[in-house]
Amino acid sequence: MGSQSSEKIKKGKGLDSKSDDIAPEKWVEMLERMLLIRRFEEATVKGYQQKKIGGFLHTYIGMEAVGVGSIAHKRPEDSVITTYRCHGLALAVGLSPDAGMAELYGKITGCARGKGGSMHFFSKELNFLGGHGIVGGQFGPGIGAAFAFKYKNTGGVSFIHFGDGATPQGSFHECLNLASLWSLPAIFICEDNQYGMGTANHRALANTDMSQMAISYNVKGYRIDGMDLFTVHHEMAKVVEEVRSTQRPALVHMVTYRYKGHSVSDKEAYRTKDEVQRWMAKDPIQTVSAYLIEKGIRSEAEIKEIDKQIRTRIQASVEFAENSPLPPEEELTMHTFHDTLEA
Amino acid sequence: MGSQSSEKIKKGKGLDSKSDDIAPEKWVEMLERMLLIRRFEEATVKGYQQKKIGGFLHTYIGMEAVGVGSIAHKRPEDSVITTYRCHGLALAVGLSPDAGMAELYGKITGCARGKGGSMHFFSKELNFLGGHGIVGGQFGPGIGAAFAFKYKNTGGVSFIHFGDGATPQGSFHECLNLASLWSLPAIFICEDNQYGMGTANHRALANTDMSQMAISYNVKGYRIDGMDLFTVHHEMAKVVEEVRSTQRPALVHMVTYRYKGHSVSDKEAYRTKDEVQRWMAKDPIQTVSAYLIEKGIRSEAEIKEIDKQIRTRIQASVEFAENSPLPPEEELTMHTFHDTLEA
Amino acid sequence: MAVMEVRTALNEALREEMQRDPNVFVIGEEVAEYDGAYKVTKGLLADFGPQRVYDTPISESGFTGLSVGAAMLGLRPVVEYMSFNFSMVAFDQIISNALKMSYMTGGMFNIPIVFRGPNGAAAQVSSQHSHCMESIFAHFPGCHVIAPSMPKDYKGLLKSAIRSNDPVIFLENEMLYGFKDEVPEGEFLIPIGKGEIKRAGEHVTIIAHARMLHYALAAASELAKEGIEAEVLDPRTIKPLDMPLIAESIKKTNRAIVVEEGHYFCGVGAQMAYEIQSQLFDWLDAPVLRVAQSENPMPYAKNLEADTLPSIEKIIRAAKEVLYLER
Amino acid sequence: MAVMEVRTALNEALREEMQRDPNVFVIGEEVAEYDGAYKVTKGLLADFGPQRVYDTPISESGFTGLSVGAAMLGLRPVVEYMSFNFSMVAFDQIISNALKMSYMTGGMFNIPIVFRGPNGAAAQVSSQHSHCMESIFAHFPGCHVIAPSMPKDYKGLLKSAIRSNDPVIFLENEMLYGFKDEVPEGEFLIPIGKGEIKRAGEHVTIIAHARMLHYALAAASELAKEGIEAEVLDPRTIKPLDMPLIAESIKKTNRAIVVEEGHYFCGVGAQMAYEIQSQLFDWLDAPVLRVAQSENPMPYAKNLEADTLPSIEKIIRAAKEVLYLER
Ligand SMILES: Cc1ncc(C[n+]2csc(CCOP(=O)(O)OP(=O)(O)O)c2C)c(N)n1
Ligand SMILES: Cc1ncc(C[n+]2csc(CCOP(=O)(O)OP(=O)(O)O)c2C)c(N)n1
Ligand SMILES: [Mg+2]
Ligand SMILES: [Mg+2]
Repeated sequence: MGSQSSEKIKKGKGLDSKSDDIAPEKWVEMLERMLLIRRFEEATVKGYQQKKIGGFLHTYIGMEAVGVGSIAHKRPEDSVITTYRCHGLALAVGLSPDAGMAELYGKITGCARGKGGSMHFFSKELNFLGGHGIVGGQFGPGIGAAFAFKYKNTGGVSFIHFGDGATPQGSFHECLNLASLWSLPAIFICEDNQYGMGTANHRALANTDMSQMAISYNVKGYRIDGMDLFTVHHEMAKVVEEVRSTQRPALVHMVTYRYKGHSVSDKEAYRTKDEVQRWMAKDPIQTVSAYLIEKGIRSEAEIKEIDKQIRTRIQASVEFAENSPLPPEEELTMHTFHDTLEA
Repeated sequence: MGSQSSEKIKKGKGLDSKSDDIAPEKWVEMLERMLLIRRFEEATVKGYQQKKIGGFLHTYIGMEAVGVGSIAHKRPEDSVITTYRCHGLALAVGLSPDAGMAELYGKITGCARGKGGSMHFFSKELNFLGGHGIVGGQFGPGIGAAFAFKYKNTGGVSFIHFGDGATPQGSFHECLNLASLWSLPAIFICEDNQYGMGTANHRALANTDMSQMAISYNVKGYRIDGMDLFTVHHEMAKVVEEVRSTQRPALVHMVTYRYKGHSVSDKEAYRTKDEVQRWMAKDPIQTVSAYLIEKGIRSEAEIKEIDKQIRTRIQASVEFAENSPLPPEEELTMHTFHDTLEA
Repeated sequence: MAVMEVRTALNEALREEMQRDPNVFVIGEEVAEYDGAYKVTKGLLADFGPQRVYDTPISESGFTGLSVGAAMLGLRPVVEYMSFNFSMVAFDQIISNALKMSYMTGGMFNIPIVFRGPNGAAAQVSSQHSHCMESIFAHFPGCHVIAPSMPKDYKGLLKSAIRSNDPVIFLENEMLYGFKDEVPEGEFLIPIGKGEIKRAGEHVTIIAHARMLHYALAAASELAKEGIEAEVLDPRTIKPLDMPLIAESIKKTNRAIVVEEGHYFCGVGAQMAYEIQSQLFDWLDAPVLRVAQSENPMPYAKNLEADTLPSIEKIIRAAKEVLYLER
Repeated sequence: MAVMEVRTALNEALREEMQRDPNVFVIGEEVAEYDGAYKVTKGLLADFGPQRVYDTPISESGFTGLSVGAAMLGLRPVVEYMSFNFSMVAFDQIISNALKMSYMTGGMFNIPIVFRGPNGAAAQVSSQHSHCMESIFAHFPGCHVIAPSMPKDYKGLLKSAIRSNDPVIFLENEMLYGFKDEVPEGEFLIPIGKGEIKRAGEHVTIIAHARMLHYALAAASELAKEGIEAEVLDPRTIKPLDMPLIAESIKKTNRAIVVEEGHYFCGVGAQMAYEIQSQLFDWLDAPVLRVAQSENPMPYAKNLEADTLPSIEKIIRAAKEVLYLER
């Protein structure tokens, strides 16, 4: 049986080259979505510092282009699943910041009625399948969604996001093999932010080019510059289309970075400020803003106004969360089961 | 980080071509070892049918060249670990047929005092680390042995045998990555006998060329005709030497076949008699016998005599097993722990 | 009433439920082309086709996780583990995903999966292949645990399990697959959480499930010869436990022993005994006694295996001890 | 006596044992360069070097299995799980390999591994990150299970665990890592399997371990204000259980409650209660009562999390109930 070799890394070719295959208003929309995520996450850090948010908190700051550029191709019948670092994707998919923030505040109005918390955002309506806390735990449910789409012939595609740290977890390999063996419409999207907690990925992976792992399972592997919204959007358009039409899974290695610590308590001794700065220089929000201004699609003032409105929106969601009630006592054992057995 | 592509399958090039790099008496020794395994396994099937052996019984018949040709390069400081299909390798390593047969008969003289049974042969003396019943369960202990060799700087190499059916198990991938990441002297030897129980490997693996999985972990992958003792011996000489000297793990895909059912109760509806016949035509015992006769190393009569002596040896081991006592009652809870806690 | 083997009763249950609901599918190792390692899924591939019956690679964690996702999207997987020993490599998927999904999503998603397969010791399959998993799964909120003894119970409970909208751990027993008994004709369900008195008696209650129920019945027959009338109670469902039935029996007998095939420490017998002593303290004339495995992994040797497991004799001895007839 | 945090006591134990025996090494996620997710392994890399302290990829099954093999060849791994929730992906390696190896090889190989890490709920980490694993591991023969409460116990027991030639499940508690108390200077060991009376009393025995021991002490202080003298017994080792100490206490108090942080069904409290009622039936003036989690996965919301867990109030209520002061 043959195998396809992985394609070369898709580097940002400069926004000018082919970016006009995206309609100007789509650019604005994606910028707004990235800003929404950024401002939401900034608010969660604040809420955490104020001890209004508990547990672990992992932000998506710096990785917005990966989520927004990929999810731009999600259709309503498609599903998305990811790790505990789930706020960004949930918002990219369309979760209301109110439901997200209220979840973080542990309120009954949260997207999981306050039971899930930061690591477990869910939305059935949006086919957002969570928010999973065990590294590698979401691969199975992710291919299960693809299995269900195929079973019911819905045409859906399953977006499975995961961290670089999850590739040495066995479940990744079991599931990629299963997806290929059974031709399930699933896209495995590695959000390689260079570290799993404090472990640089070359200290965890014998081969840090994850896209090459596609060969073991006879699927196509791609490597994409995840800091460049244009590239992500452009390449993922092709990948999603191909997975949808061929019903063959694909593996996508997104090269990206998280600006903040792994979680809020992380002291970040494993990397230099300088390194962080170098990556922040590629910030997708900055780049896209500059592009829109340069192209005359929006003025600097207009973008400031967008940002201001988004900040207001997030502030409203914080207030919504603050003012929402706690889950009532009867919620305690409720939902342990769906059915009530006759006594 | 680069990766080495897997090498082409090493097909039997005909025994004549380079087989003279093996001393004639080494040929005889390996034939004897293969015959010992074959006759031992035939006796176990008989014992099972007579209900003297219980549990599950998985024979190594047909796969002798893989075990004997590989283990020929094992030094005393090296270790070997494998699956429940462990009798052949245990004998290849040098376990006495008495201790093996007595184990199968559930006697105190068995190599695990009758506690392990068919799936759990062990020998500390020979660094034979078992005999493991959970598919994929031996990878971890296998790399752990390599880890210990490196830790103690003993120069040992860990031979990790496993079935084709174990490659879609996550532990295989976790352990190959770890072994490569930490440069552990371990050889992953896939005994690809075409099936995992009733599942042909193309129904379990999206890519049936296991040697290609080496790429994901930046190690060398080899594919070897496991029915051809010469090729196995010749190629494994190089692999073992390279792993020992470089302290880098390797992945070896041995193409072989089991003549009998998965276990004694298997009805084998998943394959044709014809297919079995085609593989049996490559029988390593037949081929090597013919070669020795052709080369004048041994006459047909001499080989018959060797076989007769081996049959006698195995018969003696059956009698030894039959006549050995059952484990005494005080064995029941003994060995649950090594230490006795003060009461 | 037809007389049939446990495996046939299970096969009928699977067929009826697959017929009834196109979202029910079967997945596991060797369940399709091989007809199942123990032939429980015999003929399903032939009759329902490859869209409903899936042979998997040896990737328990992978296909368990897959089933969780499929269930989240409305399918109803019946997952076969070739044996429940192998559920251990999928343990995290069962515990952290299947059993938590409903709760941690605030009831947004639910997981109608049946995890089934042989549980407990077969014959001489040694330490790694002989686990009884009931107490392990029952420990975690979020699943029902069923372990029947008789063909009719297997059938009626498997049907209920498949219709349940929550995860069900359905434990079969390899040694019982060939056991034959009467099964009602036509459609019937046995509710989850309901035990059954398998033999009435007034001197002592013997609580036992799965293979041990058969041992308990044999012990009761022996005890009867000595004039001791044991009541044999089959909880059938381990969790939730049918405490009303247990209470009713013990209020009559005032003595109980709890038998299980598995390990002793934190076994299901510990929970049952606790429930009994805390709820029925004033009704008990003697402490509840347990029969379980000796404290060692399962050995291969036939004699040691037998010594490890509960036996009819051990049950008889415990019954007499609780009656203060022997000590 | 020095006053130190639990994490420092653990760190000292690791250092002393690594110094004592070159075959002891530490392995796990973030244990080396990051100094441990909870800083238990702080400075070990710096002081012992990369030959003794190993950062792993997120491959719990892989590095657990590796440790089993290393142990078979004479090394003495101390395996850190960043939390015991993640031991579930390595479950099969622990149960089928580590706990079975000595027995199924007829004692030829033994497995001197300590599996350690935080166990139980932290603060609001929700359903997948809050498991108490004591009853799960204790169920299977072949390991000791330790869950200390005080810095000195952590230190003395971790040292004993590392010297044990058998697998030890060593359960720490994230909420206690910062708890400070006196620890004897210099070398000392606390034997596995020995409990300790942490507060003497005569009216009721409260058995509690780990974080719950602290709750039990607080409850006992409250009860004392009402004239109820509770004896607080810390088993320290869950398996083997110190039944002689428990018996001694109950023969004095005639009443017992068992508190555990984890789930209720087949929890360690079930086993303890069973042992008590079967061995001390005639000494008990009331049924043994248990305090454990409510029957649901752990929720994130602070109020629901608190309702799920045992509390000082719940312990007080149970103590009074067992004294028939409240019902
Ligand atoms: C099985 C398991 N092991 C360990 C952890 C603890 N943990 C949480 S996140 C994390 C690092 C994951 O890194 P990566 O996959 O790269 O994702 P990132 O956080 O960088 O997005 C670890 C070790 C876990 N949640 N699950
Ligand atoms: C985790 C696990 N799942 C399932 C089984 C049951 N089982 C035993 S052998 C086997 C087939 C293994 O095939 P392969 O790895 O190719 O080895 P072979 O028997 O062909 O040598 C299966 C499914 C098991 N022992 N462990
Ligand atoms: Mg990462
Ligand atoms: Mg095979």
